[in-house]
Amino acid sequence: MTKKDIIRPYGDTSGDGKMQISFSLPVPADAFGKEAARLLLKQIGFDDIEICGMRDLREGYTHFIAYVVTSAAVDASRIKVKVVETPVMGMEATDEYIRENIGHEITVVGACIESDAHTVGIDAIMNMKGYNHRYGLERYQYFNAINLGAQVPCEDLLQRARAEKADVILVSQVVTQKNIHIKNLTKLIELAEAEQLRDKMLFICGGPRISHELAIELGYDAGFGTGSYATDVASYIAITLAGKIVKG
Amino acid sequence: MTKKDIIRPYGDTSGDGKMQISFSLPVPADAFGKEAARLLLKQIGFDDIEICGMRDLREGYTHFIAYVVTSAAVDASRIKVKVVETPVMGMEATDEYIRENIGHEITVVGACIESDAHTVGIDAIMNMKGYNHRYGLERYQYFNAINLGAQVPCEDLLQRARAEKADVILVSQVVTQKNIHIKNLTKLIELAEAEQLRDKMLFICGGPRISHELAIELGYDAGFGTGSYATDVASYIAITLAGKIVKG
Amino acid sequence: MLKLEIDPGLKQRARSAAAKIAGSFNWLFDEYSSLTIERTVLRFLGIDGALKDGKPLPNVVVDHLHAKQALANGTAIPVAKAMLSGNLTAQSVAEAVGRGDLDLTNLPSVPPQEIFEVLDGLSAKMLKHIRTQRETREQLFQRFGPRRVPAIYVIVATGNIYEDVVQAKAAAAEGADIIAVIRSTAQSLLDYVPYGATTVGFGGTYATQENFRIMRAALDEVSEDQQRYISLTNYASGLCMPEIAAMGAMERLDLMLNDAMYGILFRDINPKRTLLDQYFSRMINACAGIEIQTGEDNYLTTSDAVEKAYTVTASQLLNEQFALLSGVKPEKMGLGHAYEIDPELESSFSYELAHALLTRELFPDSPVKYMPPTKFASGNIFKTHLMDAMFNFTGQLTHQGVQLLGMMTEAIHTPHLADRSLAIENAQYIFKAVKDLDASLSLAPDSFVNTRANSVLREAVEFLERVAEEGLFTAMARGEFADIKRPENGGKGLDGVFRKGADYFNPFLDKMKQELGL
Amino acid sequence: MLKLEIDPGLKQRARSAAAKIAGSFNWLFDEYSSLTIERTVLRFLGIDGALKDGKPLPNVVVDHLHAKQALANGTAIPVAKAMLSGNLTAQSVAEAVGRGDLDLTNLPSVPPQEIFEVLDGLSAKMLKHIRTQRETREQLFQRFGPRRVPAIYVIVATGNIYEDVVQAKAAAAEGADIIAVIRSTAQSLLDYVPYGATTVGFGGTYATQENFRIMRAALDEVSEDQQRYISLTNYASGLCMPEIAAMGAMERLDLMLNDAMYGILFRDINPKRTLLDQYFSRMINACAGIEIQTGEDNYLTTSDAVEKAYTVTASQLLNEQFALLSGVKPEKMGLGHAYEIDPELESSFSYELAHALLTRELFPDSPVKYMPPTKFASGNIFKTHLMDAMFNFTGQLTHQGVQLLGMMTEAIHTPHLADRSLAIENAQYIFKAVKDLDASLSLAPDSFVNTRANSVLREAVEFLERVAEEGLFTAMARGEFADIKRPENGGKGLDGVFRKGADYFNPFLDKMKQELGL
Ligand code: B12
Ligand code: B12
Ligand SMILES: Cc1ncc(COP(=O)(O)O)c(C=O)c1O
Ligand SMILES: Cc1ncc(COP(=O)(O)O)c(C=O)c1O
Repeated sequence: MTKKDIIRPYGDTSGDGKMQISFSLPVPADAFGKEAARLLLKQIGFDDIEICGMRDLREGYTHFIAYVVTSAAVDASRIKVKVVETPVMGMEATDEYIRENIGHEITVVGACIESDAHTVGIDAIMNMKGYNHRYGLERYQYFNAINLGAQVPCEDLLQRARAEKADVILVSQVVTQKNIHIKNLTKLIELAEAEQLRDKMLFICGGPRISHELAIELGYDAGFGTGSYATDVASYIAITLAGKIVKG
Repeated sequence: MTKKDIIRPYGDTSGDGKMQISFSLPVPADAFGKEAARLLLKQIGFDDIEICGMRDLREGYTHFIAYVVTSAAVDASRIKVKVVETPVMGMEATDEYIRENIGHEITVVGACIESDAHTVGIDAIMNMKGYNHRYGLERYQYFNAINLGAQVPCEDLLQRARAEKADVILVSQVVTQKNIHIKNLTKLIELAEAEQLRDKMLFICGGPRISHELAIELGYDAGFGTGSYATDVASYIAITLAGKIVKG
Repeated sequence: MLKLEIDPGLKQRARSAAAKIAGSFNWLFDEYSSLTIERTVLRFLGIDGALKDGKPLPNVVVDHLHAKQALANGTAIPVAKAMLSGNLTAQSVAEAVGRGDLDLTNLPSVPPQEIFEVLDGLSAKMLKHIRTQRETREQLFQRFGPRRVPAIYVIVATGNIYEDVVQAKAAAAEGADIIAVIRSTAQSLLDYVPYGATTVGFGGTYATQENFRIMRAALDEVSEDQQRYISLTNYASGLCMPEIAAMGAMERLDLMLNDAMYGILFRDINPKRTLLDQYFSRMINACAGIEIQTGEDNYLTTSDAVEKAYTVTASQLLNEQFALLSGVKPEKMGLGHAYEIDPELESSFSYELAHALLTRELFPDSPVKYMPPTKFASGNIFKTHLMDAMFNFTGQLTHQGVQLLGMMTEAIHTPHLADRSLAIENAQYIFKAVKDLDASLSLAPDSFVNTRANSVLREAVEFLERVAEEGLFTAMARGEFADIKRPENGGKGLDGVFRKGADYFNPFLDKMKQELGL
Repeated sequence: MLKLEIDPGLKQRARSAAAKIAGSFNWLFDEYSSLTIERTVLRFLGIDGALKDGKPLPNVVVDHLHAKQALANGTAIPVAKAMLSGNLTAQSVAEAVGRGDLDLTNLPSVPPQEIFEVLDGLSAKMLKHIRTQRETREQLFQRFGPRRVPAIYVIVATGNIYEDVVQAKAAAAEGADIIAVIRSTAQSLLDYVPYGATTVGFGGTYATQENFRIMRAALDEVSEDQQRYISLTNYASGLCMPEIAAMGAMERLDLMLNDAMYGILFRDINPKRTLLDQYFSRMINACAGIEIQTGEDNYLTTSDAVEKAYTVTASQLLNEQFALLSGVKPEKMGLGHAYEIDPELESSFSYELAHALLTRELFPDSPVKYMPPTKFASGNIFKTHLMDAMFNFTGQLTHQGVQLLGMMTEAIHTPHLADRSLAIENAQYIFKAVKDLDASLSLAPDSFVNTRANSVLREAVEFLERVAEEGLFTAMARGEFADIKRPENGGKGLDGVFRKGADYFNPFLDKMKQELGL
């Protein structure tokens, strides 16, 4: 393993391991509190602990700001990234691709499920207008995009998807407090399995805290995080569905 | 051990273990880089790793901002804080104390040693004017304060201290890059020992990264960090020297 | 001083178009009532608590009457009747209905005079309690001195009222003037108000009367410690606007989110239901001396802050007119706007300065509610902290009434204790740094800032005149507001609106109108 | 536009007092030279390199003559003589002296005409090189467009020139316009310039000619990538002012820290030595088209920014007059000031606005060098980041020339890669947000900001007139500057100042004076 393969944090000298940390503890803002903070960082395994900021948060809490050194290192050759691997095509190219390889419109039903009302993200992907100068799926010739909007119960989404004979289901989850997104996404997949819909459609989820990896883990086909565009999703759908046709 | 004795970071729920972290890695700002960052945090031992910020620093580096959960906890009953334990008196009280318990002027020689030119800190302690409405040692009736200023070689400081028959040496160290302060402070103590001066005077150091604990570790009698005032130092000196007279 | 030169003709046109729009709903306000209005009456009569399954007793009673199609004349009379017949308190009446022991449509007849006496007594008592709460607040402000301008407003949102208390007390000690307990996700859509102290919520803590009480008590305590009156706020909007307003009045909340149109546009609640409910709920706020706050910021979380700036102005003007109809005084109208400008926009600060000054110029007496950057907040906490600083700068420079502090973790999670503390530090530093800056500066009349403010107002006027022409409901149905189509008979809660019967009676409505001089 | 109304009489008095003070040193400038001036001559003649023990050859030669008390007439003549006698290059002469093989006081006589011819040739060649470097810079600015105002200036300070290069390139790619390689602690006090590429320094990297060359090459590369000319800067001040200025001229540095009085006040270097050295070093800067920057910020790192604001103004006026005497044009005078205000002070921003505008008003052509908060930077990186934002706001609003970006870790460590990047992000965001804000605003003449600026200028004038009266050296000896007493014959380096002999010759001084029209 060459030296380059070892990845360590960098402050101002290669491999110096410097990190910035801040956190609050239920301790007073005094020497005792500072020592508690130092011991905590030591217990985590940090060296060269420099607690440079200590702010009294009142009610018995104190905020600490520290610089520390970690001896942790990551072996670059062991990093396996699960990412959506299909190439990204523009709108016209995708439409063209679908015309040639699939030959009919793809029906996509999307929603923010359960308690989530954050529609901006899924609108960015689905609505005509799109996002950041990329049109949404509605604008594509070969997509029939049905956006059910906010707070759609999983049951309703699946029912509609069945009714529309959807090829793809798109789900958005933005709120993640207490891992509510995991619960909701899992519920949808379990229902889909129970209703024998899981294998009939692509299940795709998205949101700022969603990664492709997490999506796979939860039983989805793909996941899209912050900064995704309709082009990414449309290309993925087109190429993946075309692949299924070939295989099937 | 009661629950209260276990100290854990607090985000918005007791003991949730939340911490904020940022650091740079020699990786590109992409899925590979993000995964490297995640693995690094995992290796350190964090859970619920949420990498919320990724900033391209150019030249092959990327900056990550993350929130994580630590399972580390500190046992409050095991925290031992080394702090200066003498009570803090005002200027008049200290003078009065010295008059009664020591009976003569205390001579203090101070300096920023070696390469360090940051005099503001030691001036705050020694000069007439003081700092934040606390007068410096010069203003005390019972202190003869000799401030040698910036960049004083250790040899010169000790020579002057000997010449003045100093009771106390005050050293300031502000620059800490590459632990230069440790080197300089160690050099002074070793020279003092070689010259048999160590036991003849109190050795006190100070600076923003100095703690009493570090000072003790380096062989000093006391250390004063950020936010110290002349009152702290003067009280410590008076009470400690009075104690020595009693013992001696 | 930074002062805009605004075409007075435009101001005049703006107000008359808005007044025309708001003034066309007398038919609704006079002739209709809703389930939540009736539940409010019950709460005011003293009915509280819930069944084992969580269904609140006010809902039990109203649903009971509704199911029997006996709601047209309101709930006050049947409950009073039952009280008299059984020599019961209102609460025992409700409990009996809850147990299925009592049918309110099948009561022995009672002389109307007795009924009105009972109701007069109970309503006088409740209105006195509310007045006392208002006076207590006024005395506390008298004692501790007035709120700072802009006031420092922070949210707590742990989901657990007891955890919220810790965070609220800490925030108050650090300098917060107003604590908002954020509601659990989409409480707007619940057609009841949960009961009791709650410890589980998503993205916030349920608005319940007990939670209000717990937090008010905690803040009264800190107010003493800090020798500064710490205000409490929560949300009225949704399917229970008047009920929550009533709870706020009873528990001495000091401000309440109460937007005339939020429910319609952003929660798909039926337009008639929303306008009707806000009318009564704001009257309650007015009687209680509670400062209302409106939700113009919501327009900008989905639309562009420059392109759609006029929608904020238009909504402020409408909110003002609707509030006047409910007897809310201008100095209690916290009209909203927000620093939702794209940080990548050149001269973003100048745009915002123009918008912030326009609000102040149009509503000089309003304790304007100024919302922080949220849409462009990103996972880069350091950048978000700076955007919040620019927002704080604008708030102090233009003397907004209430500064809803931004959090550097806006894009990540509901605020941690330290996030809130850093937000307060941010505001305190900037407020102090630019304290009197305004006094040194003036605005060139042909400057970008002045020109921009005038053009936003012009767009708002043109928009409002168009809406006045076609009518608010038609305009909403066509998606003129926030690009969302809301048909008059669509949305949630329409079935909870009913036409009053000939003998309809709401003892509070009449008394409040009188008290407010309406 | 934000424009101060300053009493024109005060401006006039300020300039004449400063001119009187600076104008009284002709005796020093005309009749004296120093060790470092002579070493500069040698460097310009082509002598470079060092002995095994690190002693640079220019020092070897000068010390050799000095030891033999043969320096009065300068080093140029003896070296030229040795070249002619031995048919050697200047470098071989120095090497021979270094080996102890050559005694420059014991040379066969050579016709003076030949000597002057040799020196004329060598000096013409070097001045041509310097001119070419200047033209190269001008062409690059022509090609890539002018520097932004304020320019984004960041420091690198790893101690290792190669690590510095990585950080500098990253910073340039992110938007920095000027890279400063901070010097190793107290290089000011070295009476020689270290030789070669260096990788170990404390708090910074040694200023050496090779380090200059390495960094310039790296930045030339990024300039091409970015299609933006990235400037390089370093420090001249100290015991080697003219030598470092010469190295900067040869290696195309674009700016140099060069303060007329910094060495005296903040490094306890002898007053005569400092003034003499700065005179020649600034002439070199002027010929090379290098923008000088002065160190007024140093006054405020120890004194209060409000109380001692006038010392900044006074120093700017003096630095200007001294610079004019060395032929530096106003548009190359980066006079300094600093945002060192206490963040706890009420209206801190308004104070700073007054100070920043005053500098711009007094020196409208100066690419003012604006320093960030450092003294009140604390370990609370979030707060420091905000103070830096207010500093950036002021810089853009008042169009300062060069913005030395503050780092949120100012109180902790020399900047990490990410710290610098966040600082650039801070500046870029704020600069953009308030880009044209200035155009919308004006200042009330009786406002706090205007009044404050006038009163600072008045204090500065009174101070300078007092100093003009008693003389600069006397005033310094009495501690009038920065509260530090600096006697005329105290401090380091006085023994390196000598009176010129009758046959003294410095081929560069005369030619430069001519070129600069002095
Ligand atoms: C706008 C906004 C709102 C608006 C939403 C309006 C609307 N119609 O969507 C309103 C005001 C209604 C709102 C309300 C609430 N919000 Co909100 N809101 C935000 C805000 C400011 C921006 C979100 C946004 O629009 N981002 C822009 C879009 C374009 O980005 P995106 O969603 O990430 O989408 C992109 C990708 O993720 C991806 N993507 C997303 N979905 C999908 C789906 C598919 C299939 C694919 C392929 C891709 C994809 O593609 C998109 C384009 O690139 C964030 C804070 C922030 N700055 O992020 C808080 C935030 C998300 N809200 C939050 C909360 C808590 C709430 C409330 C619960 C608060 C309350 N108690 O009232 C309520 C309730 C909402 C609910 N029931 O869900 C929290 C969530 C905390 C957490 N992590 O759990 C945040 C982070 C704020 C905070 N710090 O507290 N909110
Ligand atoms: C002012 C300043 C300067 C001034 C110093 C002027 C002077 N006469 O002192 C000048 C401009 C000269 C300067 C120069 C340099 N500085 Co400087 N400077 C600072 C600055 C901005 C403030 C320090 C200060 O005055 N603090 C205020 C005093 C009151 O606090 P204090 O020192 O902590 O003292 C208190 C306590 O610590 C204690 N105390 C301190 N000493 C003692 C001694 C005793 C006996 C006792 C009892 C108590 C005590 O009591 C004091 C009162 O409470 C800091 C950044 C910052 N904001 O902290 C950088 C900083 C300290 N400087 C730094 C550097 C690198 C330099 C230079 C090396 C840069 C360069 N390459 O040129 C030079 C060289 C200086 C040298 N040779 O040492 C770094 C140090 C990095 C590190 N951790 O190693 C800092 C942190 C800036 C940075 N981020 O890069 N600097
Ligand atoms: C006016 C108004 N009411 C209510 C709310 C939130 O309540 P809910 O999420 O229950 O709709 C908001 C949130 O932005 C608001 O602006
Ligand atoms: C004008 C000037 N020269 C030089 C320096 C630093 O160089 P040194 O530390 O070697 O004195 C500074 C630092 O602030 C300065 O302001």
